[in-house]
Amino acid sequence: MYSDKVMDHFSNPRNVGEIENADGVGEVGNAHCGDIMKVYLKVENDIITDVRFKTFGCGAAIATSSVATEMIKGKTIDEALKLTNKEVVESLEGLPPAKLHCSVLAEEAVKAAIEDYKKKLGA
Amino acid sequence: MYSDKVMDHFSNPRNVGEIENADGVGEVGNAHCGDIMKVYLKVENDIITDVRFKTFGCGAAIATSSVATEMIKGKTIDEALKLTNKEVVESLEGLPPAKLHCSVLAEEAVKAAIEDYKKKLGA
Amino acid sequence: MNKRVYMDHAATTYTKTEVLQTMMPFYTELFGNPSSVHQFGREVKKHIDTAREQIAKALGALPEEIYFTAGGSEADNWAIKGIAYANRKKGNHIITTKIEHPGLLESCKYLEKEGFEVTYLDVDEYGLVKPEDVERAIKENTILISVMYANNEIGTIQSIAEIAGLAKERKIYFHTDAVQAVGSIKIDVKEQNIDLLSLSAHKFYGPKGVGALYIRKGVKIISILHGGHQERGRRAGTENVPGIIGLGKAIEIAVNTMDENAARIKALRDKLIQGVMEKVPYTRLNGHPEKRLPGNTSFCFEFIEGESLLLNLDIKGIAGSSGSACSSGSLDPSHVLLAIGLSHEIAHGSLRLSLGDINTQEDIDYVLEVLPPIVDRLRQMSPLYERVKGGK
Amino acid sequence: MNKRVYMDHAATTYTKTEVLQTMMPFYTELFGNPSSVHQFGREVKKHIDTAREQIAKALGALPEEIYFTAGGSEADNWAIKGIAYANRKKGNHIITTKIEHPGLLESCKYLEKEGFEVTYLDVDEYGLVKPEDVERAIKENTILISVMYANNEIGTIQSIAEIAGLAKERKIYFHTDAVQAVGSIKIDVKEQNIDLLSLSAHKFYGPKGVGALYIRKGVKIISILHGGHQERGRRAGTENVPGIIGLGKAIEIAVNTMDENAARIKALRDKLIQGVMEKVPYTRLNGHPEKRLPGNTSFCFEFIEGESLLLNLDIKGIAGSSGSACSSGSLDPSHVLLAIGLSHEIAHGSLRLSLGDINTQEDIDYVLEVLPPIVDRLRQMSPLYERVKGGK
Ligand SMILES: Cc1ncc(COP(=O)(O)O)c(C=O)c1O
Ligand SMILES: Cc1ncc(COP(=O)(O)O)c(C=O)c1O
Repeated sequence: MYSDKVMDHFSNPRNVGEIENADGVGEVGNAHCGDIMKVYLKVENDIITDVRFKTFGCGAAIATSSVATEMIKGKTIDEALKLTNKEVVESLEGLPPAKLHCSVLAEEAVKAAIEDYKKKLGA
Repeated sequence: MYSDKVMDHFSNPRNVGEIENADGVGEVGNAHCGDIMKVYLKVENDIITDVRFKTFGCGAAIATSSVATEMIKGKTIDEALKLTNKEVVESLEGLPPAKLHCSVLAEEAVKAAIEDYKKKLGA
Repeated sequence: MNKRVYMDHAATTYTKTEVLQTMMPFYTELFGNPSSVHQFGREVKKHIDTAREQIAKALGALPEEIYFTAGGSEADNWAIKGIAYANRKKGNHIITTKIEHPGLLESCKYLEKEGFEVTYLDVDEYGLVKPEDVERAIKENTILISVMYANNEIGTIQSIAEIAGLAKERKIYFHTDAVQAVGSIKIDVKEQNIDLLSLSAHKFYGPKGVGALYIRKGVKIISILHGGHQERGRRAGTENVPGIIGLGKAIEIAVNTMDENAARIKALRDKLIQGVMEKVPYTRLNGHPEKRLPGNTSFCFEFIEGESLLLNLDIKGIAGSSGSACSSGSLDPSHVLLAIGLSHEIAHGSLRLSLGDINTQEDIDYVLEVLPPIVDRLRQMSPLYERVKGGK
Repeated sequence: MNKRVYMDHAATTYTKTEVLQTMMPFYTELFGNPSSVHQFGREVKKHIDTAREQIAKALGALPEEIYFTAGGSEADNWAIKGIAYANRKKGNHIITTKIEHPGLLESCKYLEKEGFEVTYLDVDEYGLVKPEDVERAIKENTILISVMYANNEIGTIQSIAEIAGLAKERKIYFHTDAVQAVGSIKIDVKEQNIDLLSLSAHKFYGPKGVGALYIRKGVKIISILHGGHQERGRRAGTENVPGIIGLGKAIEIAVNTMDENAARIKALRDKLIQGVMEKVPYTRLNGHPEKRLPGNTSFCFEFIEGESLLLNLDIKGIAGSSGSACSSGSLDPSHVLLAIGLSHEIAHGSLRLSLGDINTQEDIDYVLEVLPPIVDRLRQMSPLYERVKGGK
């Protein structure tokens, strides 16, 4: 069902956890649908120096969270904003069609966290 | 499907053939339905001294013809008229439900031959 | 790690060696078509008749009341649609429950599109249908009541005799999907006034792809697979001979060994339930505490999602299920768990471990060792759990 | 007398050892439910996919166009009813032939009761459907044309590509019951413009109780077995895993060895036909002299009845059939023989000997030795023969 890459990220998810006093936090999805992703960012000089996530969801939800956080770590905010769900799927070597929405969720979670960061910055 | 008794009468049918100058001949059934039975009688002093049959039909048709002729041989005309399809079935140790009509045909063939004999006698 | 623990017997079972052995000759030597006149066919026909007798005996039915199908789903489809179309002059109302198997529910939904009216009864928090509710739902035009014998997800066993009795009093046909019950618990269709009953071989150590529908003599039903004269003109298609032979043998073995097996499996089940409830907080047991299938355990673990739990268990060699295997293609949480009143959120965190003949005490110990840390790890990852901890 | 000669391969075949061997692991080790998330299920799923590919390859189809069923009859029922109900807004007229298998004819008769209109085309004396007749029968509201690929009783092979082409031009769906053809003669659904095709494993040395329906991508069809998500939501029921694996292997073997097998069996067939026609007077060969299945012989022996002939052959160990095995429960002579213009009387005297892999030259010699005296003996007993002799 899942590729080896998905199973690797699922079994050993990278960047699990919270960041205290995060610079940005984004949460998408809802428990009703069975998927919630929450992403925490630490940003220094416009660069994402640390990122953590917490996810309630299926194997694909956990794997996409893991790989998405890995993909934006060390990137600038602008680079991170360019992350697409397609790239997430590609870097996982594919997802079953029924699970593609998880990659969308991961993209949205990252964007929500960045927006939160920007909002806080503007405030 | 068929009892051993049916198979015995089917494989070694008794009284197959014709009687030249028979005292009575009866034919029932038709080729359209797949069964024709023809019975020939030789009658002396009201007793059936010889009986033969020819049958076009399935295994049960042949077996009922065979056993019915056997059952009336040596009987008086009145005794033979009492032959029922039920007795034919019983002496064959049963017939499949779909084949019961063959025993009726056998009874009818015997009766038709006797009627023919009576008609000739009256004429 | 080579340990493999199969706890998904409600999804399917392996075929017992004894069963397989009785099937083998029918592939290669006794391969005739049972409808054929010749010896190759006749010798096979006899064995089909024997299988029919074995099933009849197991259910307290007559052999001529047993019709072979391709499995439980076909039996359910046939029962529902066959009764509906045959009796539509009498009425167009069907009563069933919200917790039926998809094979039954989807047949009902199809009939709704075709102009039939279906009442889907609620169940209580344990998954029990209340006989009073059945009674209240009955109308002038009710032609069929269908209530499953035991649920495939939560294992709850219904008061079948009582409900069937209500149907009988009002001359309404009563069908039960007994796919999960046959072979595990005692059934007597005559005593219990059951008119139609579905079963499937692969749930009791017989082969997949073969089942049966019991149709009481005199019940008015039409065919749904038209064609040749097989099954006395009621179900067309060359018989799945090896499958039918296997079904007969499997049901015979299941019934003969039912008491001892049920007792043994029940003890393991209770041990598993007790262990899980003790070791894992924020957990609920789904289904009825007593009126449940000997092999069924079903839990909801709050704050986590079932599939990721399954996959983690699978990595450790433990095979379970989250809701019916058949509905795993869907993203919605199980309709059964929602029907017993769980929220979507809780229902997503369900795990069914269904025990069978091959499970041992060690299997239980292994699950009790492996499961709690997995649940804990997933909870540590869950934003929902964080909130609860925060709230504490 | 222990000699046994099986010449009823059109009724069913034995399962080849190679096929059976590929099936065996799926009863006991690889027994998981292919819908399950865990490893026990996933490893089985892969093999189901392989079987789907094997079938697709044999037919020139795509794997996702293959749907497993419980056999040929279910496939026929599904094709006819599924297309009819899915397209009734477009029209309610179906065209088929008088010589179809009961699985197809009875589905059509059922639909007639449900308000559909069906044209049953005549065939010529060889059993051939004339493409012009198909063309003439097409109406505004025609939604489906179904013509069997090769007839099970008389072996006649239709001009499928031509008829399918007519359907395609008019955007009408084309189905073919290829149960007797698959594995014996070359089929390419894309080249031949076939939209739906039925097949059944037990006609080509696979197991009984499993078949498939090919449904071209984009064809509008509803399900007839509702329930779980199996077969991409189109055919409910836990998969008959061993059966499906066996079907895949059997079709692969059949296609790989088709040319040599067909040549060998055809030679035996022609020898048998020639011998019977020479040795038995008042005999006619049914079906087309050239456009016929490699293994099919079908005769009518005047003045005698088929069942008594079958039984006599059976006593000598020869297994044949009189009309389709499925219709042997009926007392009417075969609808196919009537459709090619035979009288009831002649049709009652039919014999089909269908050859297969296990038949040898000696089998043919044995039949040619045993059959003529049996026919003669039955004729001597027949009041019909007497008349002919009298008239001579
Ligand atoms: C032409 C044809 N169609 C359909 C069928 C039905 O196949 P099955 O018996 O596998 O249902 C058969 C064989 O019985 C057949 O010969
Ligand atoms: C309660 C119930 N009914 C029906 C079915 C369907 O049986 P099958 O998969 O044999 O079609 C199942 C199992 O899948 C079941 O658990």
